Amino acid sequence: MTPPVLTLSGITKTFPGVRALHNVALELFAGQVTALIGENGAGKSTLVKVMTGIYQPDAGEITVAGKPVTLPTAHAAFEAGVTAIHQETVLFDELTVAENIYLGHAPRNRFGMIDWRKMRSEAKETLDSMAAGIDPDIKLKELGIAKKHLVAVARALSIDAQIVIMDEPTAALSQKEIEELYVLIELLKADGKAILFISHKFDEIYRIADRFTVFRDGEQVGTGFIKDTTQSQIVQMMVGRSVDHIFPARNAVIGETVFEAKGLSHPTEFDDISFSVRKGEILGFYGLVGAGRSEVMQAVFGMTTPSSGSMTLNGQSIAPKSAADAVEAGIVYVPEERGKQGVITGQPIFQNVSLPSLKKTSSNGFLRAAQEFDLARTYTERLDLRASSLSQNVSTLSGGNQQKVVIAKWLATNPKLIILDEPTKGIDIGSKAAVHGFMGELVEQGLSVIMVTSELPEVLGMADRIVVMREGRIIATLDNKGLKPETLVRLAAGIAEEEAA
Amino acid sequence: KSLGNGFFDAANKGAQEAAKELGDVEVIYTGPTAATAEAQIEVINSLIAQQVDAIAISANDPDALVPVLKKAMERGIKVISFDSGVAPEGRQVHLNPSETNLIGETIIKLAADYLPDGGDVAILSASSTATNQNAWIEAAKKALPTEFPKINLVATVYGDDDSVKSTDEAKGLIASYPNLKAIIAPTTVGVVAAAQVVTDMGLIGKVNVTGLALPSEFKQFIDNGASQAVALWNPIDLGYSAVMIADDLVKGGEAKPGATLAIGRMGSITLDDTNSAAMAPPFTFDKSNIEEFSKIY
Amino acid sequence: MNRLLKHREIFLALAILLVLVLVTIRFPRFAQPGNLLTIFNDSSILMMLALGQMTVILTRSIDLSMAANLALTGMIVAMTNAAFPGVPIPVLILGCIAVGGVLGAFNGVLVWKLNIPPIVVTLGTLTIYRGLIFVISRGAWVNAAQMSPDFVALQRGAFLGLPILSWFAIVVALLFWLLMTRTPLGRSLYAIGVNPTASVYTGIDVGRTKFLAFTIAGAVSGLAGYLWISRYVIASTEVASGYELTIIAACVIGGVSIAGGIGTVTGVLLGAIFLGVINNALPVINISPFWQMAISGSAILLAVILNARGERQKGRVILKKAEAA
Amino acid sequence: MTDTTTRHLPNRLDNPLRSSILSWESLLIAVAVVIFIINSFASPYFLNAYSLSDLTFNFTEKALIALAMALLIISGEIDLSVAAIIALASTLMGFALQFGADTPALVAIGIGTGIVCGAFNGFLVTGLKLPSIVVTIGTMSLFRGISFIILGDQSYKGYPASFAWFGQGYVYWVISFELVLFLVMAVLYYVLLHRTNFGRRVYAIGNNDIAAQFSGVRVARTKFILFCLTGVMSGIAAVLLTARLGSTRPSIAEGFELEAITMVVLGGVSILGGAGSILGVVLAALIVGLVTFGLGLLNVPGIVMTIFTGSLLIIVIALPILFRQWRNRRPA
Ligand SMILES: Nc1ncnc2c1ncn2[C@@H]1O[C@H](COP(=O)(O)OP(=O)(O)OP(=O)(O)O)[C@@H](O)[C@H]1O
Ligand SMILES: Nc1ncnc2c1ncn2[C@@H]1O[C@H](COP(=O)(O)OP(=O)(O)OP(=O)(O)O)[C@@H](O)[C@H]1O
Ligand SMILES: [Mg+2]
Ligand SMILES: [Mg+2]
Repeated sequence: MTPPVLTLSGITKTFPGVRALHNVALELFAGQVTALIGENGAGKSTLVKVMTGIYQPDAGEITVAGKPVTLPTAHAAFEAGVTAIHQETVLFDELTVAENIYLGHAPRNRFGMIDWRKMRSEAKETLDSMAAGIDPDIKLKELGIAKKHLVAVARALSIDAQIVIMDEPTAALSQKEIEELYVLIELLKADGKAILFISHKFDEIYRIADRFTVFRDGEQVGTGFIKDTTQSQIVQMMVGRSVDHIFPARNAVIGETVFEAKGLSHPTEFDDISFSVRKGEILGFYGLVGAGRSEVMQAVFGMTTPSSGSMTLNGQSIAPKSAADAVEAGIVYVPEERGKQGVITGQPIFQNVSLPSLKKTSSNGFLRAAQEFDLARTYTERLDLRASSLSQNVSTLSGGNQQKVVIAKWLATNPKLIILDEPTKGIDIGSKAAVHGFMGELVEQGLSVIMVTSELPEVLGMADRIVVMREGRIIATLDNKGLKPETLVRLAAGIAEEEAA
Repeated sequence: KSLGNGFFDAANKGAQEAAKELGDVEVIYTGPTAATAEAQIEVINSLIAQQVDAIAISANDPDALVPVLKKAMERGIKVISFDSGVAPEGRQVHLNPSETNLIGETIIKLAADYLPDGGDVAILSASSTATNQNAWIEAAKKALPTEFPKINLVATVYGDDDSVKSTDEAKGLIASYPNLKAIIAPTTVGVVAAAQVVTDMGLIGKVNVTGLALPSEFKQFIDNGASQAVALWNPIDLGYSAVMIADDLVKGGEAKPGATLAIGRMGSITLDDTNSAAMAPPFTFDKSNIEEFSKIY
Repeated sequence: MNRLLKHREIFLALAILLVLVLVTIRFPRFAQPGNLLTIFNDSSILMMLALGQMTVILTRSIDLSMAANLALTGMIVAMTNAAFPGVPIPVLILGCIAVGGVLGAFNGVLVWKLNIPPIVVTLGTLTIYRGLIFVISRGAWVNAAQMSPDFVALQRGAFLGLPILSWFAIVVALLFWLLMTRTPLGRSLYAIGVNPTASVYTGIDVGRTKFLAFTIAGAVSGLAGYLWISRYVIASTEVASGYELTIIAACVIGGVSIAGGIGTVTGVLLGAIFLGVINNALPVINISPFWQMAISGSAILLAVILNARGERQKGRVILKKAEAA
Repeated sequence: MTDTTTRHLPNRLDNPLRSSILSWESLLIAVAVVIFIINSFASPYFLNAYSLSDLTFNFTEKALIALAMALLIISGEIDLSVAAIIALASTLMGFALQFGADTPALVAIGIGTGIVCGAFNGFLVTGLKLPSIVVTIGTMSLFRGISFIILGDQSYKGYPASFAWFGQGYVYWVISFELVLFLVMAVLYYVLLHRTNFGRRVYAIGNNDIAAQFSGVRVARTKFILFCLTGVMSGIAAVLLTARLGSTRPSIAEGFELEAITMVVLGGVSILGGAGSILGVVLAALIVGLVTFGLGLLNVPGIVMTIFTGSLLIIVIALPILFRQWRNRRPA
């Protein structure tokens, strides 16, 4: 058979405190789709960045078409024939769609100047071939998230590369757009390109992939042909253990309603959101990425003001105008973007923990260090935080431990309702279990929890009731008893509706 | 006032000459680069700390320097101002380069001489806080109705001894007063800027620039006709006299109204009731003599 | 109206037009072509400098040292001219661009290789460059009499009825327009400002691009150094002192976002002309020139507020109906 | 997990003494001492109570502003309008003087103007969410511009002697009122920044204002207060400077803003926010004062001194970075 177009061997990459990749190998073949599979944080995206010259591996070798290459810059990767659709949209809001597609490899005229006309017509061609329906002349910021993703796809296609990498390209796309993407992938295959396809969705993988490689905790644990392997075999490789044991048993007593939202609306982000949470309950919010769950939660937390609707906490009507108001009322929020919104990375653990509770640890507005340390120690130890001292800088902690700092910070304020937005995103398996265990504990103590998650097992394993959101609206509120995963997926993706229509 | 200004470099020449003549005197020539009072105060503070015997200063602001100069006098330092003066309570003697009224008259006369039929003129001054300029302009205005009835003073603007600002102001004058016949700039920075503007706008022969100018800096504008004549006193003599007076005070001379102080080769001066004294009348430069003087200062 | 605000340039042009009309009502001579050309000529140096500054601001940086660079280069060229009147002016101009470029590159290296925040670097070099002027000139001014006639005359000559100084501005503006819209470097400047992380992903060397931006700003400052000195025919330590903020003001009024990534050549040119018009109009309509500062301050504030309205994140459009609307 | 008290987290591992010896402040102290020694050798006039007292006038007003500016910069904002606030405050004081305002009224007007200007800046930045650097470039022209409109080419003078005392008076022997006020303020700001909840929140905001907001800190309110504080300090500086000069011109205090910012940055405050100390700023003010006065004694023109301060600024910031780069390169 034909030799691989691209070979990786012995690739190792460590970040301060995290070993993202350890001695991994990967082969990609012309005209074939290889699926890269692994849990969150397994190292998939890191590998993509190594292959595209954004990260330099600590060790290992990359061979393209039999020749070893080094990829010191993104440009070098592009010259070597590697192109990628990255997981996070790496695009430019203020530039036009056409330019987003061609930045860095724009067509030039004979004076070496950028040929805008050619660029626009080529961009239009590419976009039309994808049936994207996007005008290449408008600024990117005018597009919604799904369309932006299509632009990212178009960008990758505009580079005439032998190797195309797609890191969760379908995460933000609707079913219709996904179908169109499949068609494109078939075309690329037929063109003889080697494709690396990363996805968490098994149906897609089985539909389009030829081969697979599985990563677990930064190591390569398996590889083979899709047609020879069953789904459960792959899951076994991914997780390394039986999935059922991850979630703690729930034995909280569910009491009366603590928080209720009625008809919350926002001009552009969500509409008519009503739900309630009871004492001791975990309310799951499920939906595809971009469904608007974070926005709803941030409205509850006072970060954005809804245009209409009302909220009550313990029977009293509240209208938080800022996060400070919400915290005072007893609502806290563990945000999705940990590094940006959750922890203050330049500061030590104890200062992060005490920040919202400074009133408690100080006297007349003056700091008292001993009290602060006591407070921080009490809550971080309860969460089994792994750190060397309370003065350690939060930036030096691993993701899971940073998450614990955020949770500790909020527990110290004695909240009534705690909202966790993607609490286990990017957290390793061990910490994940700890966070899940801890959530169980919180509800046992009588707190109410809202958990926003995009992971099916998590929401099925943890939630008492599940709210499903799609495109800024609540589609259904379900009791988590004997729920089938497919039901949730259908609701979230709007598939049932489309079939009916 | 500020370092780098050709006028004071020339004054320094005279000061050094006086120091050589006196033998036991050392002159420190210093100042800020920006013509601001704050900067000048810092310089004075360091001079006080060096326990100099006397300070001779051309002030950037007559009032703002008073407190610090008072402090200097309290510490036993003799303070005289020259050129641009300090308010009387901030110095012992003020040495006017020339008689105020005389200067005022001269600058108007320079314009009037070339305007036999009269016409509009405007003044471009240095900063609004410069005492000497203000006094000259006052004197000029006083002389107008009686001696130069045909001359019509339309505006007085300030260029802050900054070449850009002076340029802008000169342009503004020309734009606003189409019948302007002369610009009088009693400041060495302003007069150059105004002459350059007149040259650039092709108004040579239409608008005459005059005022107080250093011959070395101004020669080309006499040559090209942008200006018929300018005047100035001799900065070298001024620096020389300032040092002589300071020396006199240090050696026990007393500064009180009516007193007469000797100033070496310049003879002597008599203080008026504000302890000010004036030197020679300003000297006029025109095509006939500019060549010669531009080599001196 | 809203659409209008979106097009900052049109809005700014209208604002300029309004000022012109208002002034002309009171003073018809103001709008004569001759005077308008004068305003353009008077704004020329500011235009060039503001274009240089825009290059830097686009990359989320700022250059506070441009005016000091201008003054230092200006002093060097003035002294050279005074000492060697025989050196042809084009050589001097190229020399100015080179010297200015080197001074700018020094900023750039500190930002690129040592990662010192641009505002700190240029705050430091601003004082250093100014101090150096004094050191090389020993405080002495170079005045008109010491400069050669060619040196002073060049920019005053006319070509097709327009002073050469204006032609300098036009050529520089054209070059910048080409740079910004037609070259990969120009597009990289924008990309870095819009999204630095994504720029890395696209293969742009962020540090090197910033370095080039500073170098370009420096080269422009150098060119402006010659033009300034020969225009005001005096070189001193205080030349253009405080002018750095006027340059930034022209950019801001012209719609350049201080957060980077947004700004056009046309906008910046209009911003500089706006200040020039105000400058010229005040004395003409007999408003005391003392009003000028407050007016340009208000113009800056107004410009930022309007720009911010235009740039404000609309938030994500998640609802289908909202997206359609 | 209920009983995981197995691990005990210590408060800190490093030795506080050791880390304070290796700190930025000790570097600054060393620099200050070196300059002091050089000065006393270079000029025979330096070591003299009167000289040293005069020296303090060179920096106290700017340093007072630098104290508040430090907090503002730590919070991630900046105020370029401080010198213009001085001009406006001084102008309004002089204006009131024409109507016979007495010393307490003058001081109240000076400080009041500072508060109003600071609040205006604060409103534009926090209320309208505009970048502080552009806003304050704008208000810098606006405030000083108003002074020019009011005062034009005139100047105010004739401040009462009791007022002049603020800028010229001595509390005891050669210890000036300005110096005492600066030291008192330095202590107050030290306590405010390093010992109160407010100060802690300022650091949090400067490190990451989004996360701070997500942690329940009232970011906009805190920044607003900081702008007001900077305004107040500029108002106080206006009182001192006006009293010291005994007159007001609209061009008063030109260029103070960059000098105050230089002190702040030299004092180890990160221009990007989140780090810095009051001690550092005080030391930096002292260093700037020592350098300028020492060179002044040698009759070095002020403009040449700026080469020293400018280089000091870049070198002091670059050294730790170079050191880190060198250390990082070694093991690789
Ligand atoms: N720049 C970085 N600095 C520190 N740690 C990092 C960095 N980038 C990734 N990591 C860590 O490396 C590990 C692998 O991350 P990576 O993004 O490759 O996972 P992934 O398999 O793509 O997960 P997902 O399915 O969630 O996208 C994670 O533990 C992550 O926290
Ligand atoms: N219009 C958009 N432009 C750019 N990025 C977007 C847009 N919409 C969503 N995103 C990105 O997609 C991600 C999720 O969006 P959002 O928070 O709105 O959805 P969500 O339903 O709350 O999903 P999640 O549970 O993953 O947070 C975020 O990281 C956000 O940055
Ligand atoms: Mg990933
Ligand atoms: Mg979200």
